Amino acid sequence: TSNNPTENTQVNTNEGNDNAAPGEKVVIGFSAPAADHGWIGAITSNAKAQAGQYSDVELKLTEAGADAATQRAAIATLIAEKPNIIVMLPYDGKELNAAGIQAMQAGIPVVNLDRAFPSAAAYRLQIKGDNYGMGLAAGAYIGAQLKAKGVSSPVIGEIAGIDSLELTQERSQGFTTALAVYGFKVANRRAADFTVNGGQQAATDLLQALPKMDALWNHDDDQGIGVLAAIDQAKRSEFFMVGGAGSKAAIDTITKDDKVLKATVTYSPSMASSAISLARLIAQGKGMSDLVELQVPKEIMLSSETITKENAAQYAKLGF
Amino acid sequence: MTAPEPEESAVPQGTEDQVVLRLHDVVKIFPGVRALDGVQLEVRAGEVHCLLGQNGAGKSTLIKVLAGVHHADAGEITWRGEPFAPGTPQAAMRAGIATIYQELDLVDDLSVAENAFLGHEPSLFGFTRRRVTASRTREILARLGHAEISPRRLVRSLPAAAKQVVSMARALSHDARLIVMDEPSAVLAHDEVANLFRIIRELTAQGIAVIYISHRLDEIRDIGDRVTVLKDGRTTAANLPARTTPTRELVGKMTGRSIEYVFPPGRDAPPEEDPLLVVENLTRSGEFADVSLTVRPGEIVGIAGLVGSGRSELLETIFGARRPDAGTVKLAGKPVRSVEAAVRGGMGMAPEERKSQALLLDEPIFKNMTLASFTKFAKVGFTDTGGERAASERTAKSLELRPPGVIRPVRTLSGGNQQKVVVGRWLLGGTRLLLLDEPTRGVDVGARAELYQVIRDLAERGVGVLLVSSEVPEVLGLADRVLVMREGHMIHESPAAEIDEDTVLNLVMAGSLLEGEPA
Amino acid sequence: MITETLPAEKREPRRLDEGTIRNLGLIGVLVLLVIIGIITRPELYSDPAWVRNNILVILQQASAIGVVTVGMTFVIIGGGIDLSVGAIIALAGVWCTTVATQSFGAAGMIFTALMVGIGVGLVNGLLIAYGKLVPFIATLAMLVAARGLAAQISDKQTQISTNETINAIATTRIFGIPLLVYILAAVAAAGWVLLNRTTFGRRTVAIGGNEEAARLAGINVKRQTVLLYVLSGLCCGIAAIMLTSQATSAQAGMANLYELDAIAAAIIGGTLLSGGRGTIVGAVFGVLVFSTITNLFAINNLETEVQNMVKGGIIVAAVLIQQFRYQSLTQLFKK
Amino acid sequence: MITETLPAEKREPRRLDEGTIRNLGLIGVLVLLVIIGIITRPELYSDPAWVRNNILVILQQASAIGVVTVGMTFVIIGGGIDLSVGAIIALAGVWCTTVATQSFGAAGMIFTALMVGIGVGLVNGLLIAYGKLVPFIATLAMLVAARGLAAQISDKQTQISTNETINAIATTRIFGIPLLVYILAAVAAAGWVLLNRTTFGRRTVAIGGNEEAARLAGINVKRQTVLLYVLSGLCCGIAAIMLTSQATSAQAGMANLYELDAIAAAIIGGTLLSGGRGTIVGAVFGVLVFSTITNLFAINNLETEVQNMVKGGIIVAAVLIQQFRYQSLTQLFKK
Ligand SMILES: Nc1ncnc2c1ncn2[C@@H]1O[C@H](COP(=O)(O)OP(=O)(O)OP(=O)(O)O)[C@@H](O)[C@H]1O
Ligand SMILES: Nc1ncnc2c1ncn2[C@@H]1O[C@H](COP(=O)(O)OP(=O)(O)OP(=O)(O)O)[C@@H](O)[C@H]1O
Ligand SMILES: [Mg+2]
Ligand SMILES: [Mg+2]
Repeated sequence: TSNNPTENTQVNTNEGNDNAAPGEKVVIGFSAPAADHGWIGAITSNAKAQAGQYSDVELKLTEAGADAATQRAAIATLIAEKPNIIVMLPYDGKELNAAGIQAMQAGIPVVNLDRAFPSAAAYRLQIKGDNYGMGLAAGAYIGAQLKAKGVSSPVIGEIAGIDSLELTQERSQGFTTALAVYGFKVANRRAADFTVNGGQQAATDLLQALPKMDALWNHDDDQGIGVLAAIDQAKRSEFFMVGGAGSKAAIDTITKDDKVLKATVTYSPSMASSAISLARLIAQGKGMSDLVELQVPKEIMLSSETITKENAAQYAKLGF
Repeated sequence: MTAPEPEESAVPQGTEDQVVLRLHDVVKIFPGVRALDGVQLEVRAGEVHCLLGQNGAGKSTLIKVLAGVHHADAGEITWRGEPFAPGTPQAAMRAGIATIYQELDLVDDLSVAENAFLGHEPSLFGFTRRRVTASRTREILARLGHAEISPRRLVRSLPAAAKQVVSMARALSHDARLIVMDEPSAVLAHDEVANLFRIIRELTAQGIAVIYISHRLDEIRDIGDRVTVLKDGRTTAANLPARTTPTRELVGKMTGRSIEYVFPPGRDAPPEEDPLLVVENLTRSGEFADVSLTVRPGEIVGIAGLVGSGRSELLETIFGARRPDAGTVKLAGKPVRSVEAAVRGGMGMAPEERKSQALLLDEPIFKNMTLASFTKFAKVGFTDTGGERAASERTAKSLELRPPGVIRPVRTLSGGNQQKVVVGRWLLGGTRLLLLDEPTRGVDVGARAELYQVIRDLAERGVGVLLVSSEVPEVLGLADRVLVMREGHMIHESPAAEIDEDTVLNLVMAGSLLEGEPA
Repeated sequence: MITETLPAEKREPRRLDEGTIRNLGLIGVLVLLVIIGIITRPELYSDPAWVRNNILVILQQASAIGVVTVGMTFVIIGGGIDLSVGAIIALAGVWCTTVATQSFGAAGMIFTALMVGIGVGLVNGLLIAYGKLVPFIATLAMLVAARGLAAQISDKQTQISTNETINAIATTRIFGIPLLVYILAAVAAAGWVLLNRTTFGRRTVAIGGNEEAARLAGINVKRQTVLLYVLSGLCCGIAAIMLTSQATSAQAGMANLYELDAIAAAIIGGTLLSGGRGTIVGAVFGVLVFSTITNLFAINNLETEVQNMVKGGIIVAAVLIQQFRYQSLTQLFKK
Repeated sequence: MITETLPAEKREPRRLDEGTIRNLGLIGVLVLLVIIGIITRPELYSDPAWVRNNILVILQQASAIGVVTVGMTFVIIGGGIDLSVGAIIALAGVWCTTVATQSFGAAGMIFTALMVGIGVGLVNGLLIAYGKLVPFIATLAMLVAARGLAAQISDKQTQISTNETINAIATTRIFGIPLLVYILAAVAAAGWVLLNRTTFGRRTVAIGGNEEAARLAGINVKRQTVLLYVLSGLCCGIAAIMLTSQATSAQAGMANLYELDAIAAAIIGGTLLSGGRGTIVGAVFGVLVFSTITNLFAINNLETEVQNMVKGGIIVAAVLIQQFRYQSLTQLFKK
């Protein structure tokens, strides 16, 4: 997150990559939910920036509006325009499954971004973040730190994103599972709404409910700005906090090490850049040059990495 | 029909220095209606100028043009020697014209004082000066003879009569040279009217002109100096002397015909039959107590009483719209506990406030007329609008609804014609017992005579009628039996033939029969 | 005299009532939107097959929200408001796609969705009519509670519908027209008849126009109020099936903010928010305007933020166009 | 005569007006919520420092939405509704945290936020008063457009406020009480004075209670309407600063659904949705009830879906309690 949009994108500049040579012209249809949130905003800007790197790619943005139904409409319109390939970050994988199938049946390959379609017939390539893995990573980090400190029955807080989203559920499940390994559990969990204000409000409530706390995981660095503000406002510092997604602001804070935020687990919007690159290859029938296979594989899952003060410099360029 | 012949008196003839307001050929057109179609009017300083006309003649429209609410489409208005065309109500008020409108124009959730000074509040840098406002309101109220109304009280909690006083207080709060009163007496009781007249006389003594609109000819004779008569938006007679012009002439100018009688001639007592409505010991605490009465088929029972004596509440309770604390209501032997049961049993009620209690103003006339009976026209839930219209048209014709036709929205009808629609609703429904609460309020002389005839005809056909009216002559002239209510108690009952107006008035006010009268 | 000043009704030029004029205005807005589409994307509009398909897409998108709007229109005409429609859809959708319900097959699922809709509507109606709660508050509370219950039932997971019959509703076409469009047409037609030709409709207008007058005319206002919310709930149940079929799944967050869309469409279609007046045809046109706007944005690849800015402007323009037509037409009739 | 039927006020037992009774009801609801808190988490409530802090937290959480609700209460009393409050906050928040604006320092940021609020409110008011748009539609269009513009300006990113003065607003305490709480108190007090002691307030009641009467009394209804929306916009501007300071950042999605919360709080506080009646004190109590509920859920670690179900129930219960108290009290006074 930054106030200057130009710093905000992660692109592969393709230096020294054979696949980068211009090929036949590719029209990529792109659809992602309306962005009022940094991460989704970064997804769209990354896609645009990556497409800008190729002289042979034309990106057709059809933003999906406020809900799954609107996105279905947008996809229907997009299909009618017959792009070579569609990259879609669905509102909800299950709800948009039918739309994926419809596109595939119309002969347009679909690259599913982030939120999986249940049916394999609905996509050609799936690039997923690992929500469950994110929870696992956060839980493992917190567990290890607390164990190292010798805290026996720690008070652990959790601030989730929008609770009705499945990805939120997956993150929380991963978190609980990883903590269970250490015999720890979550003392209080508040759901926010992926906005800074939501994060601030939820954190204020959580801090009030837990007068003493040892560790806190916040699912999303964007709402984390609000969470950190709430912690400052409550003048609390007896615990440490782990973030989620890996925003630029979060990485900066971790590097400076002047706040309770000590680590964040990644869920990078750079996947949109990768999706555009791979969509182009699929449309042109090319494979990934490091793989032996002639075509792009069917599924790619990003790993969720843990950024701490020690490795922050390395990840700085991936911050959004 | 031909246009009315120009009368010599239609030519304004006041001496110039006396005349403060002059209207010449004023025209106001609403979509589909020429509400004003060449009005002449001339008002002198210090006089009470009465406007007479049937419902829908254009009286209210005329005063709204004066008040800056409507803008005349043609014609000239001269106010104190200058051409006058107020663009807004505020402009008219600044020019010294204050208006008491026909419909109550108060804000329920403001206090009496705030209502009186609404729009020109005494204030300092935008802050209301509450003490000043209250004391000035108190002065005006005292002048109006109603010092008991607290300026701080919310208007919502006042009875209708007190609201009318507040409307008057608002008019007096302006430094007005002309006060226009549109049927101010319609919601006032007998003694209140006398009070109103006292105030009007005070005003005119100070040289303030008053335009006074009323359907009650006796009032006009009492207070008025000169009369201008409107018919269908035109002046048919101007500047008639209020006291001496014969009633026949006034009515003739208004209606274009002569009305031979006001009340239908007396009739024989209805046959003794088992009562249709039996009310026993009905009580609602704070409103009325221990009321028992009966109404037989074909009988008209009138209830006299002052405003605030609890008659409306009694009617609404009989109708099932309010739950009694004690007592029973039986219609043809069956208890009535809800409005639906009452309507199903053949009871109908024309409530006191037709606009808020009876009408769907934006719906066509016929849908208003069949509001209580459309289910009867319907077949398996599907409405029969054709049948409803035909039936409504017949009823409208029998009530002489003006303008004719049942498709226009009720909102565009004048007050008296709206009342006919409400009565018509129950004529359509095969009603056996009709409860009428102030049925002729705001209804013109001609229509009033028609309504009386309609009520009588209903009774002749065997319908029982329970009539509440603040006009004693109406009760006496129409009813077979008269009940008198005072402060929630039924204090007297006698056949109409055996009681006269003075006796009723005395009962109503003092609660006792005149000395020397047999009980 | 009267005959002179007032032309008798038969001789009066057949006057268009305000409702009709508003609808004409909305058709004008629709035409305008299509013209903008043609100007901005002539190459698409030059393909008749695409145009035909595009119309069907617009109609299909309007179908579920259209059904909800019909119910909402009744509630608003009756003097109420229903903020819980989106939540009812979510609850009905989630309930009818639980593993247990799906085991009863398509009929069981449809029955469940409709029953949930009717049931929640009934609770709304009872709270408002007998509990004397303001409709805004009662249905807002229901919004919150029903979404919560939907999340509870679905365990916050998206529930996939494996029922082929249900899923086929969205894909079936009859004479080339999607079944969903027929459903909207049927609901709208039924709504029109109900409002304009039945005692139920008359009572609705009566209680919304003047509740006290309706009560004193012997209409059971409370029962009618309850029925209106039940009707709205029923429409939500139908819409839940339609949306579930379109998404082949249901979820606690589905039909988000449908309440605002439905109310907006009803009002744009000429329904008075204060009750007593409104038309079904207008409401359906209102929905069509909204889905045509969305379609226009999609074919022009507008970014969401630009979309939103333009959409706000179009809504304002649409209402102004209606008003303009109305005034100019009444001007005409004055002469 | 009126004297006889109207008991003179002096002799009347000092009657509590409906507003006061409602407020008593809301205090009852608040007490009830606290009692539930004490019962469920006695160990927390046994620590006086925690209790004191908890009260401040509840007040602080209520502060921004409370300010918005004061403006909303005026609009509703005046017969309107403002659905765009959340969007105005987002636009004002985003605008005042752009790099360019931040370069003017805290004063520049506050000025910008207030000006954006006033400006958008002005557009709302003009559309409604002079464009004759229904308030629901006009402000809904503004909601959509302003959020779109906010997304455009912020490029959909969260904008961090680097201004220490602004950020300090949320952390400053005076005599141990957060500055934010003082701001709410000041706005509420100013609102109370404005509503009850100025011509502006009295005219607001007049145009909402009986627009025709207000017009006939010479009040400039259109100008008053415009001013009401400007006032609401101004409150949103203030709230934008408060929220930006609390979150040390602003983003296009901030203050999501504040419109519903503010309207609900106003109505629960006794404001008539149809206009003409309402109290500032009640509205603030309404906000406090909502933030106390949230607090109660947090200290009991309720899951979101259970929270929502319970919240719906509590809203209904709160309104029923008010009604119960009102009826029983009037019963009492009847005797
Ligand atoms: N706003 C309006 N729109 C259309 N027609 C109107 C409107 N106001 C009044 N009219 C019509 O203008 C004519 C005059 O009405 P007005 O109210 O002035 O009558 P009135 O003399 O005051 O009658 P009443 O004694 O019943 O009060 C009537 O035919 C009425 O239907
Ligand atoms: N809004 C009100 N608030 C308090 N008391 C009221 C209110 N309206 C009426 N009352 C009281 O109720 C009683 C009956 O009043 P109401 O004016 O309805 O009697 P009424 O006999 O029907 O008069 P009317 O001649 O107007 O028909 C009186 O004691 C009056 O003071
Ligand atoms: Mg009149
Ligand atoms: Mg009465």
